[in-house]
Amino acid sequence: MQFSEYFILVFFLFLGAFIAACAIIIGKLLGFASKDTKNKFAPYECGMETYGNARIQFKVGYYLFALLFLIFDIEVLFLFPILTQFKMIMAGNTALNPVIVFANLTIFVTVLTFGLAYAWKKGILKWE
Amino acid sequence: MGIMNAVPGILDPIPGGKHLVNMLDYVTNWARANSLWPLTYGTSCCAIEMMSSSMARYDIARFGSEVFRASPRQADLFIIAGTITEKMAPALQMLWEQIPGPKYAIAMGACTISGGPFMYDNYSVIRGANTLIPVDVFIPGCPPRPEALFHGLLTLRDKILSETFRDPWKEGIVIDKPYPDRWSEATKAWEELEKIKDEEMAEARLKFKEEQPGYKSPYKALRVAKEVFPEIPHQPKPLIGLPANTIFSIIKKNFPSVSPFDNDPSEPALMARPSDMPLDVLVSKEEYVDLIQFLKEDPRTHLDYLIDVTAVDWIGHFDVITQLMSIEKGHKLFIRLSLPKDDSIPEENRATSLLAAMPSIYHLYPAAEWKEREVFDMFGIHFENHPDERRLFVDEDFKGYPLRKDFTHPHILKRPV
Amino acid sequence: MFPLELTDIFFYIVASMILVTAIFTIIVKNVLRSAIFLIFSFVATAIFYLMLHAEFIAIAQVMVYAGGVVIFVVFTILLTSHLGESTLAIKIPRTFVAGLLSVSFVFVMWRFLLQDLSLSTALPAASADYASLESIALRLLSIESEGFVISFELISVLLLVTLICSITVARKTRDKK
Amino acid sequence: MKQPEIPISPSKYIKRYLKRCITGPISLLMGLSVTLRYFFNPKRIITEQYPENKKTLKMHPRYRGCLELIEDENDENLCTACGLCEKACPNASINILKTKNIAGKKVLGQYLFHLGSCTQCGLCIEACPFGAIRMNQEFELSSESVDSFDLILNKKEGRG
Amino acid sequence: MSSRKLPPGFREEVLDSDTEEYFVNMGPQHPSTHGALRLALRLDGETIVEVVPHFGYIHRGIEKQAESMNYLQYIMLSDRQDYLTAIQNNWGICLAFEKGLGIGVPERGEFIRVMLAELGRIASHLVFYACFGGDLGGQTALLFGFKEREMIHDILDEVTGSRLTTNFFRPGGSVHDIPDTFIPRVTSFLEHLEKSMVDYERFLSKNIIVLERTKGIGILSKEDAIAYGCSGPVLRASGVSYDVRKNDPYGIYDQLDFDVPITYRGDTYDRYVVRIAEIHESIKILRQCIKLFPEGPYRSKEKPSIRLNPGSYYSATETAKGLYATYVVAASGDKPYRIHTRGPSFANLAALNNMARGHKISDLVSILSTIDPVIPEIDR
Amino acid sequence: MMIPSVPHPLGDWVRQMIPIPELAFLANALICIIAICAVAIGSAPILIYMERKVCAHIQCRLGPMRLGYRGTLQTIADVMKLLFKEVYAPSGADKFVFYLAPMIVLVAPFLVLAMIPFDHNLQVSNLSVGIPFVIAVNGFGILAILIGGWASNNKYSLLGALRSGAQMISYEISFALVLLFVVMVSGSASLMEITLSQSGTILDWWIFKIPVLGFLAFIMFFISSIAELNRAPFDIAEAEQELTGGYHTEYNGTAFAMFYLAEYINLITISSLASTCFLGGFFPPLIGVEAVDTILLKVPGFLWFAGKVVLMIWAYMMVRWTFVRPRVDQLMALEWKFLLPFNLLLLALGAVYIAF
Repeated sequence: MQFSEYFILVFFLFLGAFIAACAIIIGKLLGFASKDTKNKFAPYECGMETYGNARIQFKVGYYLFALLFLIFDIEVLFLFPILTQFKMIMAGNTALNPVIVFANLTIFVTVLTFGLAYAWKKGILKWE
Repeated sequence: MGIMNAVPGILDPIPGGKHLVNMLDYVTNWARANSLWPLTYGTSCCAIEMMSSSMARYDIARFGSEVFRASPRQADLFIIAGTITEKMAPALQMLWEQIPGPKYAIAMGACTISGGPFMYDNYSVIRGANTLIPVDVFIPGCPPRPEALFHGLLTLRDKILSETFRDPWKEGIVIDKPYPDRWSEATKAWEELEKIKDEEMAEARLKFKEEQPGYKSPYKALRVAKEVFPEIPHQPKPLIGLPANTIFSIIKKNFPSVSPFDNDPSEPALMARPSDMPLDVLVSKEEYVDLIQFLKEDPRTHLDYLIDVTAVDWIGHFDVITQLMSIEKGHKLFIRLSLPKDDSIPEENRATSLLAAMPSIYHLYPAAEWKEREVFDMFGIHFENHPDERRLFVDEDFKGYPLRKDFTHPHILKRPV
Repeated sequence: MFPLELTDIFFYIVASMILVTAIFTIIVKNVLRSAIFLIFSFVATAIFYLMLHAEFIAIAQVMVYAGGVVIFVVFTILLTSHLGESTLAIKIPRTFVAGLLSVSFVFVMWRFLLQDLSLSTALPAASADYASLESIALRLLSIESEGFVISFELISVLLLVTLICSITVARKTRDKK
Repeated sequence: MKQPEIPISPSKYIKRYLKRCITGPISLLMGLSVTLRYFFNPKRIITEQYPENKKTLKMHPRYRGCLELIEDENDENLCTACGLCEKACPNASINILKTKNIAGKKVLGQYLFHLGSCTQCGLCIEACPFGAIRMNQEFELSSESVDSFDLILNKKEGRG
Repeated sequence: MSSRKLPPGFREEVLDSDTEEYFVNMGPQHPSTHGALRLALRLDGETIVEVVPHFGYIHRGIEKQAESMNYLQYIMLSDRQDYLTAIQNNWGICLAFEKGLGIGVPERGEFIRVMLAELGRIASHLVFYACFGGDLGGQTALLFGFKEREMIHDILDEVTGSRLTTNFFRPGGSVHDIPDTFIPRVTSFLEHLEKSMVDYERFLSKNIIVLERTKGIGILSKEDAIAYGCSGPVLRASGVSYDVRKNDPYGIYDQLDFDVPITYRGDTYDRYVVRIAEIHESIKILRQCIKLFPEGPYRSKEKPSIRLNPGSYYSATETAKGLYATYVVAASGDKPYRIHTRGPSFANLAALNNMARGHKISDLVSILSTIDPVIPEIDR
Repeated sequence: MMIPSVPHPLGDWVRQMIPIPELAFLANALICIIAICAVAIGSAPILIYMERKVCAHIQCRLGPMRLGYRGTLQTIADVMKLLFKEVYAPSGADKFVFYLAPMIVLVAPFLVLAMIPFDHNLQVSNLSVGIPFVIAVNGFGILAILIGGWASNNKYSLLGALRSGAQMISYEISFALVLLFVVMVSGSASLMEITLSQSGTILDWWIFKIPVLGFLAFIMFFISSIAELNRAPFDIAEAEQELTGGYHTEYNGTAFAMFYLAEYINLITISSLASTCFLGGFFPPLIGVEAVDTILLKVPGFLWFAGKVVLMIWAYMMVRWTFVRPRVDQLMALEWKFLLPFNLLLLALGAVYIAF
């Protein structure tokens, strides 16, 4: 069954986390602690005391890139199943018409490329 | 607290456990001693030699220590490279505390052992890093060669290899005693010894004198013949830009009260001034800014470049010297302002209070901002209209102004010779 | 009759994982932590999809939700304010309404789904490879009646609209400066 | 200060963009060619292996290491305890402890040298009129304690 | 917004921004602040709004200490100001003392000085190359720069007896004559350096990432450069041709043929270009010196104790960083009444805020590395 | 019913020996886990040693020399020392998230490693959706860096985390698009089938098979994978010269070691992916001459695979130690203005190539 292919991956899903957890616990146990002082736990900022909160608000520009990523991520996701079959379709091994498929795909990609070009032109792709 | 510290207690009673502990000892120490990741910390000359030692020629990577970590959280070894000042000390201690254990420190160079060249007559340098943090290995030298640093690393390695679980690594205790004045201590101790020796020897010497009344030592120290060199007089370079008398006549025309400082104002005397000694004019406080503005804007002088603003404390008054230059023409002019000290301040506060005030020329030369701050910081001269008058080099709560002649500071140790 | 097959045990483990992480997502007060629990929940859901042989949906779940949306959410949390560290103030009336809603939702679920016991033994409506990569690809492009070619093209338009909207919003904030 | 960007025409933008696409990779390959040449040429390695090359490692004759008294085979030194080096030293690293010999003459008792504060400037050697001191080629001086840096350089009292 | 208390040093200016400004420390322990410099940054996102340097973390009171030392001993302290160009600092100090003593230097002594100083300049610029590459993120450039520098320091080690803190020049000449091996060693070194410089320039100068990172970054206009009192390569990169060796010659620089490299844009890349060109000029000077190297005494008559005639003396030299001026006030006795040195880094760093404003943190690092400051020289 | 597909003699042998399928499955799973752990954790110190030696030789020096033969034991000592280092979280940190980040960072590399076909019958799990799975799982790495940087309560960490978050999500697009190109030309998303589609001579590898386009795709993959790996020259997340340590500034001891480990396992996985997708996987570089080919075929496939992986890793190292680091905005511009349009163009050209 196909399922078993994935089932072993579940083990691997936890493998990395398990190894890291073990390592941290080993480190906690074996480590030779130095004296606990206030400065020891202070955030490191080149040996100076920090000014203000470390968790600061950032620019909205970062957020836009996350959105762009999401959009293209979805595009990639939709292209994946189609492109796996692309060779077959073009060879005419399926029920689909190669020309229509090609046209469809072209429209799909072109629309998104247009979006990218629009963003570029509007100067949004500049990181600030 | 790691469980490893409890290992000997658990394993020792078991037969053969001691060997196991020894083995563990060896393995942990081996790992620690051979994988020392230093913190990138360097303040002065020694830092350059520390960098050199990590470069191709010497290559600290051979010891596995090329992994210089910028964050103390991942470092093991604190190479204190360079002078530590009182302002730096808290930061240094903080960095040391932030290094997770087991951690080691190497004091590199004379400054970190004893203050080195800045040991005596100095108000700001910490005499020895081991007054701040526990130091494992000291490397003398100013700065030590990269090879010397490696020798220090090897010394540290031997020290780490000799650690055991029974006597585990622990954060050393800071020696809470400043670096002693070793010179004076040794002299004092020697004098006492001499006294005893004199007493003991008195008889023998008397006897010796009686036995050989006309004794003369057969030994005569020979002076080393020094090479003889010819006497060569100083030859000033040819003059650049406007000559002193021309500049002075330009000034004189507009500001009649200005006079040359250490020269008589007559033309031949000004002409005779050595060409490499710029004209030095004395100006009153009221005319100071106007004169500088005039000289900056006048196309003949065009003194557009501020070399420096500095001061001299002549016990009774301050001299503030503004050194100006013309970039295109090349002539220089020193403008001297004699500031009398404010006598209204009571004697006990004089050392810690501002004694004079003068106008700032920040609006004419942005470069003056920090230079005037330096004069403020070192002499306690207030600059009117200065945008940001804070202490520049010393701490905000530092008492006194170091470059005044009457400055005293509890930290200063007088040079005994 | 308690299922004893390994698959079933596995199913219950995953289901409880989803439940627990989902609950944690809600009750944890730190927003960033709830985002992390949300990821666990998404991943566990993806395992569910795999168990249903819907590999593509599972991949989509991980790629878009766990890898995309949650990172987007984490970014938003980090960027917008101090939300990341301050705790959310929970207002009583709102909690009350939310509780009421969830209780009624559970009731409806129980009433309409679990009442019909035949559901648990019902055969899946779709064929075995209905959700496989190949069949999805072919149906996405098919212009037949069960094809989704129009929706497929609409997606690209939808994404474009999203893009343009976000650009407009971003430009507005930039122009304001 | 960051200069405001001058807007340029699209055609110029595209031209510049394409130019960068071509020149950029070429310049990167040039850099890569340097590292590749260095990587495949072990002759360029200049590393000195310090603790292993101790035997061949020689400092230059003028190298200023640790101060030492010039002594003959009988451990007799040339120092007359005149104290000029002491005065010349910028930070009192030299401590000449004088004593009286049996004839009552002032001679060198101990030549105490504080290595921990020595800056190896060499002023003491220039100051010495008798050529009694020099700086040796020693550089392996590190130690675990500060006290070991107080060196007594002479083995015997001074002559005279 | 403006009622908020700012950390010391920042100017009150309300920024019209929808995001929050925040303050980050760089230094005193930071890999790219070149020592114990502390920069307090005011950031808006990653963009720098204001940079406030804080000094004094390596303030060692050299000027105060000088008042209780004699003149010769002070030369030792000048090594420790700008330790990368220690030999040039020695020269600057000695020039001022020579004026006060009224003595000169024989020709051979002048040639020794020029040659060692130019070697020191190359060494300092190689450190700049190394740090510049390193600060841009290319660790290999860091190692490359130091590789050739080691050879220079080996030569200096042989001549002066110390690698870094040379303490070699004295009023009237130098401590020793040069050893016989010096000239052949320098000759072969120059050949080697020229070959290596081809590689090193190929490695960084045309690299597109370096160009993108440095061109148009940290522009310092000609007017600002003069107003802030910048000197050395920083000033020359902004289009001002001022080099003390040319415009106010000392030593035998007026007899030597060399050019002052100068560029006009004043950005980070230009400062890099100027320094690389200066290495080539120094090679040219060294070649001439080897050709002209005279026989004769290497120093003038030694005085038993150095006492300057009362008065004030000023000398200016061009170290690798720029205008290094010494101002000595002598009263009676063998100790200076006051010595003040004008370090080039201090003035050059004053322009940092002007250059870095509006750029990113990464640019600040590269701007700082092209100012090439040495902090002990600033703090003294 | 539940038997892991370990198409390997060992797996079959285990299945024969243990009659209960569930137990056989678990035994096989255990074997897989041990094997992958050995590959991943065992090769990390070797790679670190290699990295140190490669960079040393570029920089005209020797690198580690004193521990073992030419410093071979150096990284072992480093690992052991890190085990004995103290682990602590700074006071302002969110401890749960702080320690969770190093756990999450290791999830992705191990999962991807399970998909890599090391040889004909050396693959833990052969998924039909292999490539999308790799892309999906890669997102966890970003997440770990983001939350790790946030949890540290340090300004440098947060800056580094946000930078690297933005960088990695951006480059993930072109990373995915290049892999999409491979999927398109090979007609399958399974890593094993992609490898098998390259059987034949060296000219059948995807890097050469499609003239020019294949090579361009490989270069694109190389660039975007460097960014995905967060390695120099695209290591703006760490950027020692600017942010001291970036997102892992506050991490110490073993927690820090996990980030380090993940970096090197990621290096292996990405290099494996490159050799699988472009360099013919475990196939030897046959040149069509029979005399040579028979010799080449005698070498086991996994050795060829390892050789290709090492070659790729060496290339990554050469690049790392050669170039300087672009600024963060230039990095983003490179992705959005250069790589992404070119990738889309590449995809279109590839489609045309296949269609006609």
